[in-house]
Amino acid sequence: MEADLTKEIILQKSGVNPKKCMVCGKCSATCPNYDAMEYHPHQFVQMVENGDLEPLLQSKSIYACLSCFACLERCPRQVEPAKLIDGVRAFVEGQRGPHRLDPVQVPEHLDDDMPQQAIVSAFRKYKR
Amino acid sequence: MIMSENKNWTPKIVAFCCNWCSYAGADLAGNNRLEYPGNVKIIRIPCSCRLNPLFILRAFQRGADGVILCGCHPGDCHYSTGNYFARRRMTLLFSMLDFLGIEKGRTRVEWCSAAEGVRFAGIMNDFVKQITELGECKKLEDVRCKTN
Amino acid sequence: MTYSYFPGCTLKNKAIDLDVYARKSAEALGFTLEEIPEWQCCGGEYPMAKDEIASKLSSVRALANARDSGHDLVTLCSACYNVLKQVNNDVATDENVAFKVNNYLKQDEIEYHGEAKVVHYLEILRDVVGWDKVKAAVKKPFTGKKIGAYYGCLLLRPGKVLQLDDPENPQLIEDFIKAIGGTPVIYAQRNECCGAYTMFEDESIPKNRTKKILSNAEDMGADFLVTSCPLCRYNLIKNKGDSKLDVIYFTELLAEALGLKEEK
Amino acid sequence: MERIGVFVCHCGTNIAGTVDVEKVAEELGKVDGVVYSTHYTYMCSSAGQQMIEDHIKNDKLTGVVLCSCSPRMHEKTFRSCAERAGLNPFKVEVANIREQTSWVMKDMEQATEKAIALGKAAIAKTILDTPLIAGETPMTKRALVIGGGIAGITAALDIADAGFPVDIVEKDYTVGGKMAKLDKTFPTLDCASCIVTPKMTEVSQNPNIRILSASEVCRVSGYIGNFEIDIKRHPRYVDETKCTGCGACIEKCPNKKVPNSFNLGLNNRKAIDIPFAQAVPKVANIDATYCLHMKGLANGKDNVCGFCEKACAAGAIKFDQKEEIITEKYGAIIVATGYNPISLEKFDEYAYNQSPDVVSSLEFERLCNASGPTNGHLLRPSDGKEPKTIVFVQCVGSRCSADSTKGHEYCSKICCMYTAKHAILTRDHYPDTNCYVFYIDVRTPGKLFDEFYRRAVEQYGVHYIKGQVGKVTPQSDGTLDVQGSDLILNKQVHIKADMVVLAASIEADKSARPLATMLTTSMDNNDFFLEAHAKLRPVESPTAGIFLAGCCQGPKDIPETVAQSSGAAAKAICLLVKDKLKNDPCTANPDENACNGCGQCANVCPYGAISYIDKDFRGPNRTTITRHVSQVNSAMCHGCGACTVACPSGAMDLKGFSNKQILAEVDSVL
Repeated sequence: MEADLTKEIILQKSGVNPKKCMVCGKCSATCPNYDAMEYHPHQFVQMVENGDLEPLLQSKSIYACLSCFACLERCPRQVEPAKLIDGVRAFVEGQRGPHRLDPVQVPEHLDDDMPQQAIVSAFRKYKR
Repeated sequence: MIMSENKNWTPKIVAFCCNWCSYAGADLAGNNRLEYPGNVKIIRIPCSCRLNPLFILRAFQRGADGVILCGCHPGDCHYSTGNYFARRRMTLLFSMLDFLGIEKGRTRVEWCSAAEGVRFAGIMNDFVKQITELGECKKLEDVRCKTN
Repeated sequence: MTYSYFPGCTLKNKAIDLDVYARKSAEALGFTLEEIPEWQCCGGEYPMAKDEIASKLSSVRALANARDSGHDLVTLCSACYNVLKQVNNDVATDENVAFKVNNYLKQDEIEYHGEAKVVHYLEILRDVVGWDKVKAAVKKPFTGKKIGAYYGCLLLRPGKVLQLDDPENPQLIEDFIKAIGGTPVIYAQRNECCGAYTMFEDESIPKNRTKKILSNAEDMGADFLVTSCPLCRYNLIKNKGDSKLDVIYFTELLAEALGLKEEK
Repeated sequence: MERIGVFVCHCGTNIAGTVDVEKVAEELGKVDGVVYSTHYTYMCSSAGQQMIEDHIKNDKLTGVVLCSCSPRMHEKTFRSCAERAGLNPFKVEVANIREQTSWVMKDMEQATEKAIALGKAAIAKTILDTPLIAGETPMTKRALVIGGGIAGITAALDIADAGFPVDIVEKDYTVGGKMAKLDKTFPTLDCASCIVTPKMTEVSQNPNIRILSASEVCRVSGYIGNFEIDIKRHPRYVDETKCTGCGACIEKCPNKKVPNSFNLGLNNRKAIDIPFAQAVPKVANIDATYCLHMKGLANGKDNVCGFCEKACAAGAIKFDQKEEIITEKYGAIIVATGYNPISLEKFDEYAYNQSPDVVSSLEFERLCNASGPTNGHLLRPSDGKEPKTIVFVQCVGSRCSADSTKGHEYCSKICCMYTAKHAILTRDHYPDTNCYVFYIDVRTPGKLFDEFYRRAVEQYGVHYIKGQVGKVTPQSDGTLDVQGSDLILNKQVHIKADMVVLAASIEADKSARPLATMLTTSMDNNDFFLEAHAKLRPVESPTAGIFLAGCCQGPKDIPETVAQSSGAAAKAICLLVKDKLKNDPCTANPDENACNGCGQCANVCPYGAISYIDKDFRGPNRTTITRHVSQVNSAMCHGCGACTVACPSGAMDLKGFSNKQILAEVDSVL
């Protein structure tokens, strides 16, 4: 798919306007899971804006976002990077053939105390 | 395009210019010897917000083919906010005129600063061309207004 | 005072304590939780993408249900609160979402435009019952106990939509702790995420996050933590390592303070 | 019957080269009302002017029309010429047949036709011209300065130097404002106190200046030249005229636990105190909420404490002092209400509410200041130890998007520089203290500003990190875990800091908006006072007679504030030297009989020149009807005409540009 179209879809999905970013780095400063990411929140914003999407689509960083809304809350320009990362993830899941999390894999993760909430949300994140 | 039957017809145009920016811009166009047609008759008003919509209606009743209002650029109004009032009033008036059958192209609001002589002449040339293409405007012409 | 009640998937099962003690305490404090019929799971996580409509429907159905009952919709679980309130806001403010959602709902002959109000149980304690009344009802205060509030991420953010409390300097659970006689311990990581959503992706992430949160709370002198999120509680306990901190549902503490715990 | 004279100018060949001036004069001579029409080479020459004067007298002209160059060029010339001949100057109109006719055309026929049309329009307008007389208003030769910071002080001194009395209204107990709280000033690092306190003393000693401290403006009426202001004087429970500032009362006061607002609450003061050693006026004040005697009085006991009263040899303590309102008249007002740092309550990711070691820059300023709570030793508020690592965070609450609920959209302008200053001072006094500065951009436009910032980096080894701080986590050992981003190294960094200093955004003082409402002057969305023109009238407000100085108009540093204050003072002096104010007579003029008091005109007036009165009119059968009608204060009206169009009943008109006149012009050009 053309990079321009991919960018357009991701922007539409996320509702984010990366042009609002003033590159202050607050999102990456605030991210509690920064070290687990290959590409960091501020890079997502800039890379999507530049159409440099391929590395993001390939990266596991899209699954490292905790959806904790900290960057979204603290961004002084209301760019809402979390929504953009989720937009990229949703795009990747939409393009993927099989589910990222196969239901047969689930039992190996389970234990007696795990709340249903964990499984439900995992399916939501890793489904098509 | 409606071409006038009268071969000698030239459009009649009234330009309302605010004293501080666009009237001075018109003077600058003259200082720089920039040409625009003589059809444009300029009336000086203190501020674009002084332009009562009635003046425009009167111009059309008197047989004007086009009316243009020039004011200071937004934010540069000598009286701070006058051009904003003018913009809002003209938006309403022009849509009413459109409803009456006076084409949108016959009315215009332009911002022109005292330093923009070139822009002023350009606007006027363009507007005269546009009105010439639109042809004569008889819709609101009222003989009663012409005889007094 | 009666409220529509959305328990959510976990409260009927793994987090039964959160549910049972909430109902008991509610009765003691003079309000009733009326479980809405045929509720479905909220989905556990708010779907952020603009084009995810179907995954918002279960929430919308619950909201429409609450609207029809004429009561505000109460939740206990942070995730349910977050999802329901954000979805409600979407339907109320985003015409596109509202249009598409109502397209789906046509089959069930429901129309919904965000009329319901979503409240958290703690909000009722604060705004309707009032801390003074809670305090007066306490029989076994947690005097001398240093309790850390763990808000996590879902209860407070996004602040613009949830508007429960100041997302950076919340007072809600601290006031609750004071009301039941304890001493709140403020620690900075109380509103940082525990990372539980990523437990299927990489177990080290929630582990690291838990360590950071618990060590900060312990460092600032907390005896135990209180939370309203089953997922946070599960994660913090599972990954607590050698930390001594226990994590307890706020409703359990409330019931205990009100002297209702034994009656379970 | 009007008798109009038409004078067509050749302007050498400038006009005559393209316009058939003879024909213009001939055609215009035929117009109804014109009794004389002629043309001449140079109308503006003394011969030309003499010709006009003679004809006004000999032909008994009631109006004069010039067909010449732009009215912007010579309208004044011809109007004074008419005045000399005894004709009202506002009975002169100019048709622009040079700049807007001969110079923009080549075709003589068309140019002549246009010149005739413009001439006819000018004649039509002149016939409808009413003689206007510029009104005069007397000038109250006294200025009011609202705010006693460096802006107010500078303006007051300049006006007083010109010989006019000035009152400074200051809501605090001392003048000096924010500058008196600062330690050093950038980029020269001279001590703020050393330069501002002599100014404060000068103010107190200048016979033309009266300081009204602990006071606020509470009502404004009147207009340029004649403002009438009510000033509320808050009680300080000490007689200003008797107190010598000796401090004996402070020594005796037993209540030491009163938050010291001068030190931003970083330490405590006594219930009776003088803000600081160089305070002006150096008069004690009692904090009534903490004073034991006053608390006793509130509970019906009059024998509690009272040590200060006994200690005061001057008998200045006045526990029964009451709030008092005084009314004064002024000719000009200078607004200098200044700024405040934004409240940091909402930015608790920096843990400002959680740790005393997270401070605002202004608090840091007090911690460095020799008259501050630590006597100038940089010590942590929590444990009084010297900090070894300090993290500075820029842009806290500045540069937020418009839809942000916490901060302001603008750049606060001074933070980059004062942070560099703080870091330099820290590194200079405590070389083994590390300084980190998190920045988005370093903005240092200004004389010697960028050099100063580079000195911080190169000479003092301050670590500048391009990025922001996302979370500050206080630890039990008293350190602060600062989590931030380093965008250049693409890393998330954790710094174990002893102190965090937040560069809090500047915002307009809370008193500014109610004051602007009272003054009927404009404000922008950020509550900064709006200047009359962003480029050409930067020290004036759009409301006549009100001038702006310092941060009330927008964030600025000390030199800019002082420059603007002197500018505002000069503008005020220009006004005060006049005995009478001559008004432009082209002002709005309501027809009371047609006015229905709807209020539309006042809504659009940018100058607050329109008010309403209830006036008695004669009704049918000898009855009296009281009606609410609009009134224009011609001293305040600038003659824009916005109200004339807003008026639904057509009652409002503009002198010199009346509805009838413009309609007549429209009729004539077509």
